[in-house]
Amino acid sequence: MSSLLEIRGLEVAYGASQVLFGIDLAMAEGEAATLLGRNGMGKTTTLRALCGLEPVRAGSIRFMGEDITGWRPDRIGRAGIALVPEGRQCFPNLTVDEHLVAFFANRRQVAEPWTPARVYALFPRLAERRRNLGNQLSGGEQQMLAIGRALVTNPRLLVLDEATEGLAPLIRDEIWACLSALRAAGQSVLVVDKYVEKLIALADRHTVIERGQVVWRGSSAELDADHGIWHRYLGI
Amino acid sequence: MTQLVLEQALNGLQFGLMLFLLAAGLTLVFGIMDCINLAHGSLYMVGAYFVAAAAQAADSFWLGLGAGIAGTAVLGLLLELSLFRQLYRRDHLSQVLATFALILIANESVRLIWGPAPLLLNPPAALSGPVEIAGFFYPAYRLVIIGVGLVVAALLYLLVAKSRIGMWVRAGAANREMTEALGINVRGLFTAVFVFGAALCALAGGLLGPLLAVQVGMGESVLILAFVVIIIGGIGSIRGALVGALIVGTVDTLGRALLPTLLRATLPADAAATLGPALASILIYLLMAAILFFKPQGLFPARA
Amino acid sequence: MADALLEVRALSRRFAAVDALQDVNFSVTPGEVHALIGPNGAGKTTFIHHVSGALRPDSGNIHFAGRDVTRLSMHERVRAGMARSYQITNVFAGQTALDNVALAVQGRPDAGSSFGFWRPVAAERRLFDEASAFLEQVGLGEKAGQLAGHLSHGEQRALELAMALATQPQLLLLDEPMAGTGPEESARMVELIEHLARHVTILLVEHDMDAVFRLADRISVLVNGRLICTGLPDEVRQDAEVRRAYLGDHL
Amino acid sequence: MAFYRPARWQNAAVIVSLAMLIALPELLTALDQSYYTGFATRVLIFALAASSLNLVLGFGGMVSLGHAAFFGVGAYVAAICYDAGIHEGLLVLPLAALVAGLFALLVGAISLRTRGVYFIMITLAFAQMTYYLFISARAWGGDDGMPIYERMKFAGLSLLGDEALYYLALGVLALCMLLFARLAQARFGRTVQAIRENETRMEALGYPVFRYRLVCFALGGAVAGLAGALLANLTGMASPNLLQWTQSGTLLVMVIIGGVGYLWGGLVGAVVLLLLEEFLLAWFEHWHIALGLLLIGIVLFAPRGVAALFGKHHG
Amino acid sequence: AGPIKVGFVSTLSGPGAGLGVDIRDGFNLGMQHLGGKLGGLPAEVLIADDQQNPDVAKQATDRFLKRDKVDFMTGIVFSNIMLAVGPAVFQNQTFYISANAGPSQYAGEQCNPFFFNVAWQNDNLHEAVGKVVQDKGFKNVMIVTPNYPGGKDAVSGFKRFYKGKTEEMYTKLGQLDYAAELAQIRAAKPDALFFFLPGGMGINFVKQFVAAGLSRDTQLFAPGFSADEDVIKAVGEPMMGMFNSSHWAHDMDNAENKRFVADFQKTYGRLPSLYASQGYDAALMMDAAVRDVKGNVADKKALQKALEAKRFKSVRGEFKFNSNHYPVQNYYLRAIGKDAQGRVTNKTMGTIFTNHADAYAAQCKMK
Ligand SMILES: Nc1ncnc2c1ncn2[C@@H]1O[C@H](COP(=O)(O)OP(=O)(O)OP(=O)(O)O)[C@@H](O)[C@H]1O
Ligand SMILES: Nc1ncnc2c1ncn2[C@@H]1O[C@H](COP(=O)(O)OP(=O)(O)OP(=O)(O)O)[C@@H](O)[C@H]1O
Ligand SMILES: [Mg+2]
Ligand SMILES: [Mg+2]
Repeated sequence: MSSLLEIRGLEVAYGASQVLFGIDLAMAEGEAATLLGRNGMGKTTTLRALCGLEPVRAGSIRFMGEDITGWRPDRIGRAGIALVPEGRQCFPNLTVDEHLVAFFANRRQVAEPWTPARVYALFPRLAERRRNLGNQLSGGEQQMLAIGRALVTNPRLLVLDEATEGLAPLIRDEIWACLSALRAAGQSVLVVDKYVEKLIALADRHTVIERGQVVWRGSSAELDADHGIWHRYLGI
Repeated sequence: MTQLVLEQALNGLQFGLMLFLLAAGLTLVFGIMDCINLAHGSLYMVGAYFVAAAAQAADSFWLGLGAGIAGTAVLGLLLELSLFRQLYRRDHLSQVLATFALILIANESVRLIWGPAPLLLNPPAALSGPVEIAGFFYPAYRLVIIGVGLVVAALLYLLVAKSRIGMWVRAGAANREMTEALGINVRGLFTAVFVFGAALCALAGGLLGPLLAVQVGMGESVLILAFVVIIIGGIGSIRGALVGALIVGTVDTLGRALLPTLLRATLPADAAATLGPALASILIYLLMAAILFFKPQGLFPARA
Repeated sequence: MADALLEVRALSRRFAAVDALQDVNFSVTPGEVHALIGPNGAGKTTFIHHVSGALRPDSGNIHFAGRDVTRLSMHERVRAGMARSYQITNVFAGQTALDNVALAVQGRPDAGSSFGFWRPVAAERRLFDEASAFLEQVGLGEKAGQLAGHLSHGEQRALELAMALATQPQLLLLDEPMAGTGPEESARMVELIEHLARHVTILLVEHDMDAVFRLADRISVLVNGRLICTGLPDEVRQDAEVRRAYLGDHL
Repeated sequence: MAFYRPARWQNAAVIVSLAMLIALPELLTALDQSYYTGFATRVLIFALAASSLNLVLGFGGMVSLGHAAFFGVGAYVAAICYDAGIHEGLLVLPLAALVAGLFALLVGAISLRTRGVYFIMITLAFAQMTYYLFISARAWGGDDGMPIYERMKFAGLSLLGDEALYYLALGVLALCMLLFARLAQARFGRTVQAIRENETRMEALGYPVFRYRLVCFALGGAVAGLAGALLANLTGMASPNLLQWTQSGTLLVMVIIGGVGYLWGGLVGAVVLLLLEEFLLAWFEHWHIALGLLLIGIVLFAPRGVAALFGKHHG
Repeated sequence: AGPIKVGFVSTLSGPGAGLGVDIRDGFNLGMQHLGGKLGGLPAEVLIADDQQNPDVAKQATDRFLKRDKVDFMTGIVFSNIMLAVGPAVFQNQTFYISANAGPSQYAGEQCNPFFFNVAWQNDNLHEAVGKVVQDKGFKNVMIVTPNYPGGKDAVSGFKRFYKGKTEEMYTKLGQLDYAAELAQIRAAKPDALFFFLPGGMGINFVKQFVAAGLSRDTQLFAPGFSADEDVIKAVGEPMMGMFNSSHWAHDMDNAENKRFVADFQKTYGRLPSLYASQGYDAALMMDAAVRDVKGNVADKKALQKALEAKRFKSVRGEFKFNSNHYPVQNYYLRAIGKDAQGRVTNKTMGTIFTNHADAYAAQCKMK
């Protein structure tokens, strides 16, 4: 198993207030990993730093064996990391169709790439709204679009930050099913979400952070077995 | 009479397309990248000066036009790299201040280099006279402007609304961070758009120079008109800029042509003589205020 | 139902090609917590927008506390006793928590006119005393002096509630108050809403079914702009159509 | 941005500056530089105009590019009054403020339906209309403007000497600044500041947002009118140039230089810009280049304005 | 006493800058010819830009009057600016030698002992055109001018000497495009057209007029400044054949003018315009008067007498001052054509008025 992602001693600060104090995280190609923790513990910050959206104060990030620390976000994006951001961030001035057409890319020459058509097949609701602008969608529709937009870049690593937020139960199930399918097809994913049971079923490895530090790390079986961790670090 | 109406309609079209040429670059930078560029008019002025100077040196209008456009594009590149790059992220007020400053600098520099007197820029001899169409004469050069305006409109529409580059630019304008995270080099893209906008300015300046005066301060009066156009059309919409330009062109032309006569028929001669021209000169502003009153986002709001 | 607090009759709204709301009849009785659920894009937020006055219907009308408010603007409806929280957190980030709530208090009709040009607000004790009380009520008493932008997500949602409460509404419109909160904070939010429900009527939009079934007295289900059923939680849970369209195997 | 709260040292600073300003004309006369009394009066008047724009822009969040219209209308009211034989400042000044304020009310009522750049442009459009109307209005001198051959009186006292007008301008400015300072911390000021930050939220708290913005806009217009009337008396004329969009731009530049939303922003900006103009001009024929570079420097290195360098926003 | 100080306020930036710069350069050339002295005394010229803004002009004037305590003021191009600064200058009892602006107010009721105009009264050039158009027998004349008082003054000046049928067309001040007007002109088929469109407006108008093919049927007339060397430089060949009126021309045959034109070209690399000639004359006029009072510029009465006496040789030949301190002089007809070297330039065709005064002098009761 080759190493896909390796984060070492990551520290990030917003101005004077430091948020991450040395996060370590590693993923192998084809793996699904999660990042868990309560509100405000630094999950989003970790993902943003990974995508080059926050400057790294200390530590390093290696992706596909290359040191990508300090790269500009677009370069990281082209290297194969795609983000489904917290809060969806659809473009208000692009139609649904344009969201998918504009960012479609198959840089790795995948045999069966994600195309706009495939995304529409996954979320028929989006197909019905293809002429709507990004801000003319319901919250849930925006979430679907954000996932679709990341998929059409055909990334090596798909990063999802609270991608099920605001989705109806049925759709949420669909997303989980879709992630499992992606996973089965060999797509590497890094997920932040609050539905721990679902994550245990989906992912191989879990990292729990608390106040910007890793406090627990282990496999799905270990996490499933120890509900003390759930209670202590996740407030469940 | 029909001939006069026809000619005035053609004039409206021509004035509208001329405004469109000016507004086109502005829509790109202002409407799409959301950067208020008051110095747009200055680029237009500098473009016209470059074209005029080059045309004089080369003794050919077309060579001058090419060289002037290239020169303005280079200037645009330098400006973008040194200043505008910092401005995109700032609020509108900072943009207003910085580009207002650019106007001051540009006007003064042009005066320093070329002196205060207007520069000579004549159309190519072949186009300098009128041509006959359907029994009446119309300046050939104005027909060229109509043609170029239509071509630029079509190209821009395809580029912005239909091409992936256009989508990236719009996405980058709305949410730069996210666009970058999706693998698009927004910085480079914006530079390219700005340079393109500057080249459009020079095209407009070079083409309009033979019709209008190439002089210091030519940018400001035009700038306001261009703003009016894109505001009426709805900021960020190429279609809106075109429609807005045509509306302004037509209304202004017809207003000037008809209002005095109309008022003379209805009002006492004295009142008509003062009111007519006064009304005609504020007509487009009235129009803009009225349109914004009913459609506060312009006719074709790009972002509903 | 003559004694309904909110009564919506035959409300319809179309966005270009989308029928966001079609002939919706809906009522909220005083004192209840009425949940509105439905798939994404069903029109829930749109519905809330119409009730609160942010959008105008194509047809239909809205009665509130016995009065036709269809033509009233948002602030007039607030003054009539409606308050809302937003699906996306919407507080004054640069102001302290206390100032946020004080603004809400100041906006109330009984707090006097806001066309005061001379007397500093800081001197108005009453405003701040009352604001503090509302902060206490949502458990933010300690954070009064903090900038709202520096509060955690869950705290901001609570602050938002405090602001809504400070307008002393008869009806509180809550659009996804649990969105983006972790399990712990969700639980706290549920408790808070439960507590508030004793004083004020609530219309709740939420995708968190645990919360909905715990809080709601009645539930309505909106699908594709149509209201497909209204009833007690158990009835809704059993409804085959609701299961197919929305709940799936949940619960 | 937080609500405006004055810094602690501010009161002391204000008293010291006021004392210095009161002594200034004496000092200038002693130095045989009485020309600068007129110049200082100008600075005070522009400080007033810029501060009135700062009320609209900094506190109300309305970026108006047509503020010069109200400034100019105030000047014309003064000139028309002179023409009509009304020479009493106690009458002229309130009248100028009233007319300019009412005009602003009208413009605001239409413009405030729009937002953002559309608002910038519609205010500009109204200013342009006013400009063209005054240019073609023969009765009011058209392009030549309207002269005021003799300054108004104030409470029966002559303002003929530059000093008298200076003190009048200083008094009006001080009163207006006091009003603004109080207003910024009073209910109205807080309301408009909150609206600046988040309009829909205020609407959802039951505030009739439109009304507050309109009143703020009209108040700004009225004070600008006051400044215009003073300026007309200083220069001895009302000219359509006062209504030109570049004049609005200059006022805007003053506010931005000084610091948007800082009580003293407009004032500081006016002082800085006019001093620069006065002294750069003397040194360098092409001083616009220097000024332009300086402004760009401010944008890049002191984006929140000069006032921000001295005072903190959060009290 | 210190040097003789001259405050020169003019439009040196913005669209009207060309005019102010010409006046300045003419004035400076005059000073150079005088060896930097006025009346044999050392002199200092202070220059300020009014940005074509009356308010700015007023400030600059105040500075010169009160801070620098100048003995003469000059330079202003535009009447509205002159009217703005006039009162302050006169109140200060400083002599203003206008090198261009000639408002009717100062020619008539508001004439002032401290105001001298060494150029022309605003209406004069329009009157001259009206006379030519009348004399040449045109019957159907169109007038194009911006909708502002200056424009309306031009119309009345023109009509003072042209008695035939006219149609007036008012445009927006600062208008760029004249297509609509041109279409109407084409429809109206006038045999002559007189336009008063200062600055860039005039340039645009002429270019578009010729491009529209109207010059074949309609003869163009303009006041001299709309057809001067600066305008010709910007428009070029299309200007050919246009008639205009002026009190000066660069080909005028007198020694002073020959020296002036030659040196101006040598120093500044361009042909002088009538503005330059007026600036030059202003310098000569100050020099002669200072010499006359033997440097005692504090004696205002004597200085006024000396100025009125006009003891200098103007580049435009003979002229004298009227009771209102405006010139009584000849006005010439010029036509634009190619000169011997093939340059497009003005050529003097004849005299329109001899010893022509303005229409307002009668209303002037000079104190
Ligand atoms: N732009 C910012 N400026 C200052 N502090 C910030 C900023 N963004 C986040 N923070 C702070 O950093 C900490 C970590 O935030 P982060 O968003 O990474 O948390 P999270 O684990 O993703 O939480 P959640 O579950 O609520 O999304 C929080 O305390 C937050 O208040
Ligand atoms: N301004 C608009 N223009 C066009 N369509 C719109 C607009 N606003 C909303 N819609 C459409 O109306 C439908 C209802 O949207 P709404 O936001 O009310 O859904 P919702 O029930 O709140 O969904 P969610 O649970 O995902 O938030 C959606 O399909 C959306 O695409
Ligand atoms: Mg997060
Ligand atoms: Mg919703």
